[in-house]
Amino acid sequence: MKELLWLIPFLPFAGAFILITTGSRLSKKMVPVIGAGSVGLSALVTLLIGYNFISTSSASFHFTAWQWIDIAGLSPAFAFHLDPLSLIFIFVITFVGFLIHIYSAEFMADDDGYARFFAYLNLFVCSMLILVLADNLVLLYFGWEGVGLCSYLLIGFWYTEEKNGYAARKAFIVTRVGDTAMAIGLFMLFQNFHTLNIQEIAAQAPQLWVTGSNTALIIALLLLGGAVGKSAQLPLQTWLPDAMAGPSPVSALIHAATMVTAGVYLIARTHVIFELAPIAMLVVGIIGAATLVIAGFAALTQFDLKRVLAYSTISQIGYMFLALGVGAWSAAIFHFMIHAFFKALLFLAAGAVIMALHHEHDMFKMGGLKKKLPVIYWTFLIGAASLAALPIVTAGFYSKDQILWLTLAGENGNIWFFLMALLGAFVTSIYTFRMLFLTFFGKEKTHVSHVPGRGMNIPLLVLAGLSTLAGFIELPHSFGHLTIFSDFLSPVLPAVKVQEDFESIEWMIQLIAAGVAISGVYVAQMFYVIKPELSDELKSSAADLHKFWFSGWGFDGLYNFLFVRPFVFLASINKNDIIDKFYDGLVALANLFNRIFSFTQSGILRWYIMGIVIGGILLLSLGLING
Amino acid sequence: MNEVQTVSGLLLAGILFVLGLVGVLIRRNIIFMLVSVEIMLNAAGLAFIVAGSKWAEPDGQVMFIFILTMAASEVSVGLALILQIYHQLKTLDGDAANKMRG
Amino acid sequence: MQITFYIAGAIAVLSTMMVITRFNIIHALLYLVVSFLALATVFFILGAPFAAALEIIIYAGAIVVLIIFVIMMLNLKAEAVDEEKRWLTPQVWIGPAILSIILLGELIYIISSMETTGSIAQMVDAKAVGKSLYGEYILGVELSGMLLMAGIVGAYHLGRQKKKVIHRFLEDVEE
Amino acid sequence: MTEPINPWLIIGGVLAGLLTVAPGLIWLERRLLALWQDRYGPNRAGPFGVLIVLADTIKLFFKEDWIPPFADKPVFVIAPAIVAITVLMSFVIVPFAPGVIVVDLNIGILFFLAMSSMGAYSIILGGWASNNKYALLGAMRGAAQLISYEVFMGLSLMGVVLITGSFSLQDIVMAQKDMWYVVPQFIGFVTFLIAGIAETHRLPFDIPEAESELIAGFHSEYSGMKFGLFFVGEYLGITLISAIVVCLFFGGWLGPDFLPPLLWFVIKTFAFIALFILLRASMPRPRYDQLMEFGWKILLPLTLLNLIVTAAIVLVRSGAELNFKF
Repeated sequence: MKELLWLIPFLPFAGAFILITTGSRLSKKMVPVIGAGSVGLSALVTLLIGYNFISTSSASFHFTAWQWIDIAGLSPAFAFHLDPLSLIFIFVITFVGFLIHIYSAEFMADDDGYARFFAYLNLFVCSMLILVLADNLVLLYFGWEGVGLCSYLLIGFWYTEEKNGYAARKAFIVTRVGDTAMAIGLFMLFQNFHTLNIQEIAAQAPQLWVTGSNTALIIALLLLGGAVGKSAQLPLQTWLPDAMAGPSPVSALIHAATMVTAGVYLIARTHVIFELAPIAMLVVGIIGAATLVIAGFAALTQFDLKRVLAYSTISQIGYMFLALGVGAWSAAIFHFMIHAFFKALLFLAAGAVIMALHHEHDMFKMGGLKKKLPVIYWTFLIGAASLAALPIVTAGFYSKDQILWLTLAGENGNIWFFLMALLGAFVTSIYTFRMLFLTFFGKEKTHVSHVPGRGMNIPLLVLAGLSTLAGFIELPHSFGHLTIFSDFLSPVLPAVKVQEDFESIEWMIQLIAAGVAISGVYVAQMFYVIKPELSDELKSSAADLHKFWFSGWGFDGLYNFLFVRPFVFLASINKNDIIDKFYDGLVALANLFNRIFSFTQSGILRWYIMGIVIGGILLLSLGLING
Repeated sequence: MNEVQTVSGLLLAGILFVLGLVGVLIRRNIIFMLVSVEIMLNAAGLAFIVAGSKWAEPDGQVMFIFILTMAASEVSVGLALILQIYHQLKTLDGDAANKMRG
Repeated sequence: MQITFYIAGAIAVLSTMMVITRFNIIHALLYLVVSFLALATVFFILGAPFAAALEIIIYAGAIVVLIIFVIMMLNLKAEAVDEEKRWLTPQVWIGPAILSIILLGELIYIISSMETTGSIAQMVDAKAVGKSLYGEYILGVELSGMLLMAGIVGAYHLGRQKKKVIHRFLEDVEE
Repeated sequence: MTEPINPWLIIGGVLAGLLTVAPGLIWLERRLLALWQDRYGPNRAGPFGVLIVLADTIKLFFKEDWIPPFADKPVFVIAPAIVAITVLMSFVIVPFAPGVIVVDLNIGILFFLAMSSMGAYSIILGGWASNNKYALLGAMRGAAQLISYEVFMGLSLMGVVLITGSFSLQDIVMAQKDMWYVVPQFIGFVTFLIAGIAETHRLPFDIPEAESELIAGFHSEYSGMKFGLFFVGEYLGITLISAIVVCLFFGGWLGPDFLPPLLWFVIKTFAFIALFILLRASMPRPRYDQLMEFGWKILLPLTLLNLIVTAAIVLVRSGAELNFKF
């Protein structure tokens, strides 16, 4: 069965290839068949392989396609490695990706770049699959950059508008900062291990370094830089809200299944190194905690539906980082999976809403859509509940609760992390339901022009189901202690050690979390349903704070001041390119010679003969003088 | 009775060659240039004949015959070119045929 | 015999000088014929009668006639002579002439400083030339044949004039 | 062989003989033409009208020696001289009888060819110098015709040269003791005769001067003694070609002993002169392109074939081993 492993990334690639080469000639019906079909087939292959993998209870599948590079000891193969961690990732990528593809078939139907869109999507999925299946870090980096390229292409998909191109460039450049750090980290890894094979590194690292070694710390921090860039964490989070310029399915794909989770994957994949550098772990935790709170407050003030979701993504990834930081590896991955389901659901539903309202993004111009778009309302509600982690019925509750619990009870956990996470959960609950109330309740402000069809509803319903049910595979102690997920991951990711004296108070923490979530919903209802004037008052009384949060804590302004302006200034100084002057001189010199020599090419035969004669005389004279 | 010095023959060839060269250099008329080239070729042939005579070998004359055939074909092609040039440029000025100047 | 050689040589040089200085091209060609005849005499004296005969038959008889034929085809008028006069001004010929004189001086110096003590030996008749041609130089003969063939084909192709209109009723016919 | 005769004597004799023969031919031609065309011809002055030649000559001498003002004078004057000079020079190599030859050149035939190619200049230059469009047309035709026919004129002779192994006419005549070359070299003879007629631009190949089209062609502008020189040159040319044909193909002076060799030679030559005149009397003039086509497409391949076959036969008969060294 493992011989089929290569098919998983290859099928989306083949789809992309067909669409790129023949896309303009294909009929409108064939494009989604190829685009979604290739990913669907890939998902099917994933199911087969996954079933085979589990039923044979193998440790890992390995497949080498070909030797890629072989130079000076660096010999990465184009090889795929399947273990429980990557299995979960490819499962999420292919299935959520497939649902998003189906959704896109209807969503993008009127767009001119229909085939182009599916080609990019396929390539995106392919790159992400290569990333998670790579058996060495070089191939992983290849997929990593492929993901970056595709995100650039897709964010700037509607390239005729300048601000979309700007957003795409911003995403590309900001993530490039992280990628550079990661590349340096990879060089250092190679220098230390003389290999970039992940399994070999994982096996050798504990022998090479003692815990707390400086090299490990530096490498871990550099890798973290890459992860931070890709996953839009502090301080490189600024690109993600702008990335909403792309079509909604793209946002769904970026936020849920691919791209931003790549950072989580990278840290989980290289957890061996992080475990050897406790400081790095702490940094990961701090970054996660800070990000989740900051992004949460920023989300509170947004009025663009998709921007709220974008900040919520940053915030949720912050939870994952926090979990990684405290060593709760499987909790992070669990939250990743659940988050993929409900965030894809939310984005797709938001896309449907926006489409229904003539590409209206402003939540304050929406309202009263409960009746008009019932399917979307109910699915959005399920997604929102899951995001807000309403207790018991939602999957989000189980995953987030696990993180909350482990930030306190895990051996690396502390009370500050717990409090931050709790604050984040409260804010999450508020902005989530603020979004829901503003969009679906109240008076109808914009006329609904387009009711989504079956192609968009089915993915929504499937994702809604997953957002509810997927949580029950991992239940906390107080709910029957089901550990299917973490057991599955345990061969790859070590289980977290829980401090003994916290075991007894787990139910208390769950209660607090549930209370926080519900009180958040109540606050949202208070401000936006019962007394809407209250929110305006609050807004005017704390206008500066609102503005600060609205701009995402002023990070864009800060970076603009710190990096962009000086760089533009330098560029404007060097407009005439000082270094080029030397080469301009060379060009001028060549031009001069050209003019001189072309002057001799006068076309007048007698001059040529004259040249021959003079040459002859010179030769003869030389011969006479020397002879 | 044959007491002609080889040097005299070679000098004659040299003088004729230079005269042909002068002709090529100073005349603008392409027919004159062609004629002057013929003079130069002829002078070269003379040098061969002189050398052949010095050693009493036929090789000099053989070379002369080769030069002759070359001159004949050169003249035929050259005249055809002259006809075309005159046809297209309406002049025999060799300098006018510099249309491909860079 | 020696005096004949010098006379013929002098005629050749003089008539060649006349060739390159004439304004009327037919006159120049007549001098050229004289120069060739004088050279043929030189060849004869040098003991190469076969070459002498070929010089007259091919150079004087065929090549020059061909050139005159082409000149007659071009049908040059009296203006051509005036044009030549305009073209051949001192500032045009003085430079090349000086250069050539330098070259000539060098040639003369080189030739006269050579150790060429011998004088002309005996006559080499046509039979010897023919044996040499079709013996050791057979390859050269074949190459010459090819060269002549190429010359014929090239001259035919280049010299052909494309007729634009054959007849006013046949203007549409493309040649 | 007897004592060698003084070369100056021979030169004088040949010159005198030829200069007598040329005007005589004028009379002869007229008489013969008249005979074949069934009319009287010149028959008033002297016996059989012989003195008409004298009358003609006196008339030419006394005509105004006029040079057209638009003509290129030096060339105009030189042109008629060339034809007379080249033809007379060609007689240098003709053996009239054993020992009666001006110079026995070892490249005899080549010399004849060289001179005949020089003769082309008289037509070309005369036509060009006249500065007259008919004259120019005649000159161009003449140039093309002479160059073309010169090629196979030379080639047609080479068969004879091959068999004899010498360029010298004397050797060639001596080699015909047993058999005249007209038998083994019949094709050579025919092509040479045709080429010879063309070279002397006699009817039917008088394209350069075609009276009916070009008004006497290259010599339209000539009068007086200059025209006379062309005229004489033409008859000398006829004589020369006849003499060469006799030498090359009909045994030259060789003949039965009852007549002296010189007489044999003269008789044979006059027979060919008569043939020339007969051709003039009987043949129409071809068109210019027909003439060129006939030359290049029929005569040239024929002479080449003749040359190759002759060479092959000579090679086989000489018994040389056929291993070529390259």
